[in-house]
This record gives sequence, C-alpha cells and structure tokens, in this order.
Amino acid sequence: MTQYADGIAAEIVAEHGINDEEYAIILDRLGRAPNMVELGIFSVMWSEHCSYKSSRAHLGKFPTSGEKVIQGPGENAGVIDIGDGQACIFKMESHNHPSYIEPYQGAATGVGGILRDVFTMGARPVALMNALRFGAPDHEKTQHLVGGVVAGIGGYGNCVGVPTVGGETNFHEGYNGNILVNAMAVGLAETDNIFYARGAEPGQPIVYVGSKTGRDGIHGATMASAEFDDESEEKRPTVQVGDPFVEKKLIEACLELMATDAIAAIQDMGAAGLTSSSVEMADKGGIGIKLIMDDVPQREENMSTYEMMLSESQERMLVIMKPGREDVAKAIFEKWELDVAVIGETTDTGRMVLEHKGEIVCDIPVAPLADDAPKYERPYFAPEVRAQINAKDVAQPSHMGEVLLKLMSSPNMASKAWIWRQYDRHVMADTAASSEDPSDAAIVRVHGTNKALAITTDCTPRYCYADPFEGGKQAVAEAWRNLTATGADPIAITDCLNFGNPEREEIMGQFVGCVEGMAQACAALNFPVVSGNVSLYNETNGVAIPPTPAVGGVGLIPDMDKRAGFGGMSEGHILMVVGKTTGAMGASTYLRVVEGREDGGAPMVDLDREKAHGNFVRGQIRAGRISACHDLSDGGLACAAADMALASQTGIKLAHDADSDVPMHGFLFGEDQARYLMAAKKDDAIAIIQDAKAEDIDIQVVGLAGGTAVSVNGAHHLELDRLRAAWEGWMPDLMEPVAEAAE
Amino acid sequence: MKAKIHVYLKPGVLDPQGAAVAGALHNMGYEEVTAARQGKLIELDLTGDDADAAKARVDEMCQKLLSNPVIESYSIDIA
Amino acid sequence: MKAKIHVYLKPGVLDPQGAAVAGALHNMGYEEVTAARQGKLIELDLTGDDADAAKARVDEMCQKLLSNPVIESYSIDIA
Amino acid sequence: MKSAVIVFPGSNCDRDAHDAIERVTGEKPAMVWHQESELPEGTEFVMIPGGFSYGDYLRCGAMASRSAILPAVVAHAATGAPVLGVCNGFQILTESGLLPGALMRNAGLTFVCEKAPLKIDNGNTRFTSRYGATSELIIPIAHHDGNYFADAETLDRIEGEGQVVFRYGNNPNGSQRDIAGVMNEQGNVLGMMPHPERAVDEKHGGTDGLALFESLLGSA
Ligand SMILES: Nc1ncnc2c1ncn2[C@@H]1O[C@H](COP(=O)(O)OP(=O)(O)O)[C@@H](O)[C@H]1O
Ligand SMILES: [Mg+2]
Repeated sequence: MTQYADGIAAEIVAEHGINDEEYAIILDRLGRAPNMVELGIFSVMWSEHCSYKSSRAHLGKFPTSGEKVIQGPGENAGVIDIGDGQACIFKMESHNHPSYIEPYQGAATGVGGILRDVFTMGARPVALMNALRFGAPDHEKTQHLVGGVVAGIGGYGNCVGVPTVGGETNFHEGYNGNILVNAMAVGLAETDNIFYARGAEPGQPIVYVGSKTGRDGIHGATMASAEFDDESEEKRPTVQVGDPFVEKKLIEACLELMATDAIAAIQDMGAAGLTSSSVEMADKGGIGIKLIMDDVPQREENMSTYEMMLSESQERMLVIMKPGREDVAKAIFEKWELDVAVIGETTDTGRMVLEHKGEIVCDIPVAPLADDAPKYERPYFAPEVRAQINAKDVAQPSHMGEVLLKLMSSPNMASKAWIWRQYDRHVMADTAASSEDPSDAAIVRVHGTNKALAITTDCTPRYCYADPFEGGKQAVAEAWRNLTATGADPIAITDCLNFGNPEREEIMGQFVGCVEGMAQACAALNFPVVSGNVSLYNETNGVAIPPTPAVGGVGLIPDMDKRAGFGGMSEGHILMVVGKTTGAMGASTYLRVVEGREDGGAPMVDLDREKAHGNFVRGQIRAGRISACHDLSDGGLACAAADMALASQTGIKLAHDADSDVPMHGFLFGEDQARYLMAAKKDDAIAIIQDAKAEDIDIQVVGLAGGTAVSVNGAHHLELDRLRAAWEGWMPDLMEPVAEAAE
Repeated sequence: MKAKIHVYLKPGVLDPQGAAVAGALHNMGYEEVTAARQGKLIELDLTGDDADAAKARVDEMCQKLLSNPVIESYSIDIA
Repeated sequence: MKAKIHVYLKPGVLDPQGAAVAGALHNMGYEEVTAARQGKLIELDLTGDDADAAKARVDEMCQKLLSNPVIESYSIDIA
Repeated sequence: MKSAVIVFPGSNCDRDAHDAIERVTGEKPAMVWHQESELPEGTEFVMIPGGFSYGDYLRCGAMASRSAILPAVVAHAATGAPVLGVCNGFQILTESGLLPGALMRNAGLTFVCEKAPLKIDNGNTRFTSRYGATSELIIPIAHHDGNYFADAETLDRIEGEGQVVFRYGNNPNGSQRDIAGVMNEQGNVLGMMPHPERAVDEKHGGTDGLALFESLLGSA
C-alpha cells in the first residue's frame, strides 16, 4: 500500500505532476510520506522545467568548453572571455506558456527573468534580443498576442534601460495554439568579479532581497511542464505581474553589492522561486539550509509555507552572504528602497529545513531534490527522410520581380519595424547596429572601448521539421554565419529548445535529432553551447509546434572600424556569391509562399564549407575590401539582394547564366547553405576573386549595383519604391486594428 | 446614455502603480494612507435608451476588449 | 476609510486612449458607442474616521500629486 | 563648466548624459541622487536625464517632480542658469511647472523609438546657438508619452515668444503643432523629447546632438 501523509491522496500527488515511480522514490528517500510542503517542493524541483528530466540525457551531447569559455551550462548563464579582463555573460530563456495566457505580462516577466539570470552573475546587462513565433497571421488570436507580447517586451526592457537590439519573428499555423516567446539577455562583467550560485558554506546568513512574495504564479513551473487543453486557460495560476522599476533598482543594488566583498553565493528566484533558488545554492555548495518562513517579506496576509515556497513573484533574489556582512546588504538595498531580510542560514546538515510559526514544516535532504531528480531516456524515432527538391523539379514562374515582391512582403520576410519601433534600441549609447540597421547581427560596443559584441538569434523551424538533424545544424550554422557576415569572430551560443510533448516518440525524435545536429555544428565550428533552456509540451490538444531550437549566438568584433553591414553598396559595385548554388528548394520559403507547399528535405549543411566560406568572408571584411555583406538564408539570393538594395538605396542588376544547370528561379530563390552575398568596388572584387581561387573557395559574380530596381538579365524588373512599400506595409496592415486598441 | 466602467486589478495581482502611489504619498507626509490601488475608468457615450440592454452589451465589450480577464475585474454603471 | 478618486481628462484635451477604445469598439461592431474617454481610478485606504477632514487631505493629495491640473480634473468620494 | 546630472532610481539615460557631457566639456558631471536636497557647490549646468524616474507610475515625471532634489533644481533655474530635461526629464520639468504644457500618451499609443528628423525652430537660444546655419537634425527618440499638449492660448504664446525650440519633421506622437522641445520664458530651461545625448558619437546615433551641448559651453 502506498503511503500518504494526512490530507494527501493519490489524486493530489498526481496533480503535482508526480507519477507513481517518482512518488516511490520520494518515500524511499524520506523514509516516510511527504507532507504538502514537501510534496510541493519535490513537485517543482522534479518538474520538467526545473529538472530537465526528458532532455538531460541528450544535452550532454553539446560541446560546452573551449578556449574562450569561462563558464558553460550549469550556472545562471554562460560566461565567455572577450579579452582585456572582460567577460560577456548571456543566456536565452522561454516564456511561452505565460505569454499565451497573458501576452503582455508573460513576455514582460520573460524579459525580467532573463535579465536576472545575467546580472545575478555580476554582469551589467547591455543588450536584449527576442525570438518570437506566432500562429498564422489570420488566426483569431494572433493580432492580440503579437500586440501584447511586443508591448510587454518593450514595456519591460525600455523601462529597465537595456536596449532591445534585435530578434526574429515567424508566423506559422503550427504555433496557433502555442506561441513562443524566447528572450535573450547579454551582459558585461570583469573576469575577476563573476558571481556563482555555488560557493556557499555552512553558517552563512541567507538574505532575501527585492520584491515581496505574493501568491503569483504558484505552480508556474509545473504549468510550463504540461501541455495545454481547452480548459488550461481556466486552470491557470495567478498571473505574475512584472515591475520593471523594481528590476531596475535591483540591478543597480545588486551590482553595488557585488562591488563589495560580501557575497558567498547568489541566485535569482526564477521558476519555483524560493524553492529552486535555495535548493540550487545548497546543492551546489553541498550544504544544508534552514529558513524561517515568518521572515520572508510577504505581500499578502496569511501566506502558507507552501505558497511562499512555490510563489513565482518577480524581481526577487536570494543571496548567501559572508557572515557579519548582512549590514552591507541592508544599507544598499534600503537606499534603493527594496525589501531586504535575513531569512535563514546555511547549515552542515545537508537538509532543507523550513520553520513557520514555531513549527518545522519541512525537513528533507537536499541531495535527492537535485541528484535523484528523474531522468528519462524517452523512446523516440527519427522522422522519415524526405526527398530533396531541386528547382529543376519546380515550375518556373514567368516574372521573377513579381515573385520577389510576393516573398518580400510575406509574413516571415516583411519588415518587422512595427515591432522594433516599440523597443528602445539606443539606451546605454553603445548600439552600433540594431534591428533598424542593415546588419546580420546586432552590434553593441563594449562601453569605453573600440570593440563590440555581435549578437544574433536564429532558427529555421521548417527545416527542423523536414529534417531535425540538418535543421539543428542549420540553426547553429546560420547564427555563426550571421555573426561572420558582420566581421565578428563567433564565440559561443545559448539556446532555447522549444518542442512539443516529449512523451510522444515522434516529438522526442525531433528533439534528439535537433540536439545532435546542433552539437555537430557547434563542434565543427568551434562554437560551444554555454547556456540554454528547454521548453517542452508546447502542444495543444495533441498538436505540437514545429520543432524550434532557437539559437542565440555571440561574437566579438575586435576593431569596430573593420566590420560590414549590407547597406554600403553603391552604383557600379560588383556583386558576388561565395558558396555553391544548386537551386535547393526543399522546405524553402519559395515553395511555401509561391506554391503553398512545405514539403521536401531541408538543405544540407556542409560544415567544412561553412567554416571555409565564413573564414574567407571575414578575412575579406577585415581586409577592408567589402562594401556590403549579407548571408543568404530565407528566400535565397534574390531576397538577400533585395535587402541590400533597399538598405543601400541602389538597384541591383542580377545576371543569371542561361547555360548553367541551375534554373533561374533556383539561382534566385534556392536556399543552398554556406553562402554569402558580397558587394565590392571593381578592383576589390578582382582581388577577392583571386583570393577565392587561390583558396579554392566557390565564388560567382552574380550582378552589378545600379539603377532603381532589382532586375534579372535586364528583365523581371521590380522597382525599389514598390518593393519598399510592400515590404514595409505588411505588418502595419496586420496590426493596425490592434495598435489602436492596445494600451 | 452613458456607461461608466471601473476596471480593477483582481485581488492578489501585484499592483506596482498602486504601490508606487502609496509610497510617494507617504514620502510627501500623508501617513494616513495605508494602501493605494490604481484602476481604469472608462466612460462610453451610447445611443439607445434601454439601460438593461445597454448593460448587457457593455458587459460584452468589457469581456472582449475593455478588461483583461486574466488579471482584471470590472463593474458597470449605466446612467 | 476609503477614498475613491476619479481622474478625468479635461474637456478639450485630446484623449488618444479614449479615441482608440471608441475606434476599436466600432471595428468590433458596437456601433452604439459614440464616444469614449479613459480616466484613472485611484483608491486609497486611510486611517482615521473624520470623513470631512479626510476629504480635505485627499483633495490636497490630488492637487499636489494625483492629478495634473494642466490636463486633468478629479472628483473624490469618501466611504 | 561644472555640470550635474540628477539621478532618480529609475533613470536610465544618466550614464549616457554623463558621458555626453564629459565628451563635450571635458569635465565629468556630478551625479546627484534624488534624495539630496542641494546641488554641488558651483554647479552651472543641470541635466535631468531620460528614464522612468519612479517607474513612471501615475503619470510620467509626476513623482520625480515632487522629489527632494527638485526644489534645488527650481531654485537653480531661477538664477538663470541652464537646465536641460530630456525625455523623462522634459516630463519632470512640465510636471514641476518649470515648463508649460504636459506630455501625454503617444497618439498611436505605442512606444516609439526611431531616429527622428527635427527642425530647429529657434536657433538663437543658449541651447542652439552653435548649430549655425543648420536647421535640420536627426536625433533619436524613445518614449511612450511624448505627445505634447497645451491649450491653444499657451501654444500661441510660446510660439510668439520663440519658446518652441524644436519641432518634429514627421510628428511621431501626435504633439500639438509638432512640438518636440520647449523653453521657458527666460530661455534658460529647455525640455525636449528627443535625446541629444544619444547623438554625440559617429558609432552610435550620429553627431547631431553635439552642437546642443557645445552651445551650452559658450553660454554658461
Ligand atoms: N522580434 C524582433 N525584435 C527585434 N528585432 C526584430 C524582431 N524580429 C525581427 N527583427 C529584426 O528585423 C531584421 C530582419 O530580421 P530577419 O529577417 O530575421 O533577419 P535575418 O534573416 O537576416 O537573420 C533584423 O534586424 C532583426 O533583428
Ligand atoms: Mg541574416
């Protein structure tokens, strides 16, 4: 007979997302039945969100170390060395479920949470990015969700004063029931002043700082670990509301405290707030903790220990201080008008003991919470391999200019100015390139220097759906390419792995395929994973999202005077493509927009070429020979050329060789990988071509800058004015009614 | 006819505005203020003269647009 | 005691939020709505039990902080 | 020139203001915490930077304009010394009554961040004298509440007195008469929504804001 404590029955255990096997482990480790508080704590610590129980077995495949890696996955964020005693700290995280339920607050608190992960480690946040996926533009919820999410991201980021410098936005019916809101934060620190969750020792005071604890988001972590059904919207916990003003004060106060020598360990309170932060610090330090719950700053009356331990109230941190230094923290946090309270101390018992109103309400060993968290080798199968589609097998359209217009004004390609206009991109006075600028990655100067960070987020879910392994490779390769195209040295990535229900073998197959593909690309490109996040169960009524392993890449531009964008081309410049064009059309934007089909295999990513081509392009940028550079991705050469033409306000005359075995639409719209479009003055172009020949790099002259249109072989004209109007017009047309109504 | 709609945050939902207002009033010496909450007031001018019918319609508007049911509640006065 | 304060935009001051609300309601088919205005609702919890004195103090708070006389007017209810 | 930048807990352009002033004047400004009640001895120029002073709850700038440091700023302005409020600083100056009008929610209701074309309406002020023949500028804006409002009489008056210093070329927020920046009657207090401190560096935002700070140097 299974054992239950008073007031607990099988259903209550099940409601906590704990299955029979897991419950048996708890009984075994405790030697008795857990009470409600203890059950709640196990429930959140063993939730998918906190324990990574379905994904852990595979995440180990990622390369996570390297010459520049100071801290890989396992801490609040990843840390890389950018020279001169400086470190860059970054991470990406999902806030998908909350954003679907309450888009403004869900997205806002997503930004708040990822910022805390970064400043917890001692970094001043300097940039935010956001990768968004919404349902079909004409789906009844889409406008409302887009309006709310964008306002929420802006509302939070703008107020805390960290520029939101870039991101990506996709629309696909596969996200109708589950949108994705992935936010990335990037910060800067001194390499000798980085703070960790590890490092606490017994006998140290535990200090709570930030906002008071309310009943917000109790069981948020378990919600993020379950799929939606039609009733989810009713069952939702109290939504967490963010207060960016408090966050701003918290950043300043924490950085002030970090400038003193008072901290032993520090951890933000994210999902499962007080529970996960205290357990993680205890576990990493190999110690025990004792908390006096009466001393936790509370926003509401009569809060129980269960509620306090599971609350996801925002803008809170837990600091383990060096003994006797509590007053240092008090003085700083009081100056910033934030709550600060000593709520307990670390012990040598290895146990988590909670006392409330004079009674011990929880007494459990820490180790099993972390170490014995379930880890599943979930069964999976790989999807069937799809046949490649080449342009030769696809009908040739009659007017390429009209096709280009259609592609450039399609939902995923159209300008996202409606979104990024709502983000403060310039605060902190170091943004050298953001969403508005013709640059494949955002560029943020390292304050007071002439070097800069290049930052990008990338993923092509339709490739991942067609072929998880190649799609996973492609996501990493595209991020690497986008950094390279600015002249940066790519250094490392963070990721946010968004998938459906891992208990379905097909979904688990997508997950494993993507992870393995990403791992291979990371290894080949020397582009390790230093932090990340997994979001599973993005599924409604059995319909899963397309596999979306979003990649956030960071690189370094050592000298800001040697970089490239795609707006510098002018009349007479020669256009060249580095890389081989075969006319790959499987799972392409062209097929989807023009033919209304999404079939075919994803384009293959040749990682050796990827590396060789990227290194070549970067070398040419640094040699100062390139006036404009753009990687080729969605929509192929023609769309990249259109971007370049719009940004440079110069037409482009493309030339297709009628004798080649790549048909014109394959040449223009094929999505072969490892390619870049470059523009250069004639003399420079000659030198570039010579270098390419010498290094055995594929290079092809594809056209000439000039005129007021994009054209091919003197025909197929598309006037830039018309192109610009369509490209810029799509999103405002979609959002206008909501824009009027939004708060 | 006029409809007056009050939109409040539901109890338990963090109200940073209200907290900030209370804090500022305190700093200015108004110590009698123990808490503050901030909500929205929306006034609509309506055609027609059937108050009950109007109320039902306004209720619909509140659910569909004027309030956010996830975090807010509302009340309606027709006059 | 509780004070309920309504803060309105003065007549003649353009109300972008109100206009947007009216526009959106129209788009949604609520054609009976001829105009909308948006204001603020501030609720204060107060110690003490002299309603008149409280009202005078709250009036002061409105003038000093809670409303901006350039664009707003207000009314106070004590209960 | 001795300068001071006022810092509220939610200021977020304070560092940008500091760096811009240092770049132009060669001297680091004093950073003055909102709870102080006096400006540092000898302060000539005071800048109130952008941000969300107190979270911008209630109304933007409302709470900041009632903070401890404000009386000192008001007294400083009364001596005729230059005071510049940018973005949230502009909102604070109108809320405190140092400048006419009010800043309301943008007409489009959304936050707007863009590089805004501006026209100098009055080039003969202590904030604009160094612009010379230049009358069109590009300066970044980033705000949610920059919709300038004043009644018609006030608008006529400030236009008549040359107190309108900048106008938008492309009104992004619904401001009455395209007003982007106004001065007090004495001409020593300027409030503007665009951020000149974000336009003092070729690698970030351009350099169209430089002359504003340079004008101040000549006039202090
Ligand atoms: N959600 C967003 N937030 C901020 N910027 C965005 C967002 N979505 C798109 N952008 C910006 O729009 C531009 C074009 O995006 P995208 O087409 O995804 O670029 P690419 O394909 O070159 O990576 C980029 O500068 C990007 O940063
Ligand atoms: Mg790109």
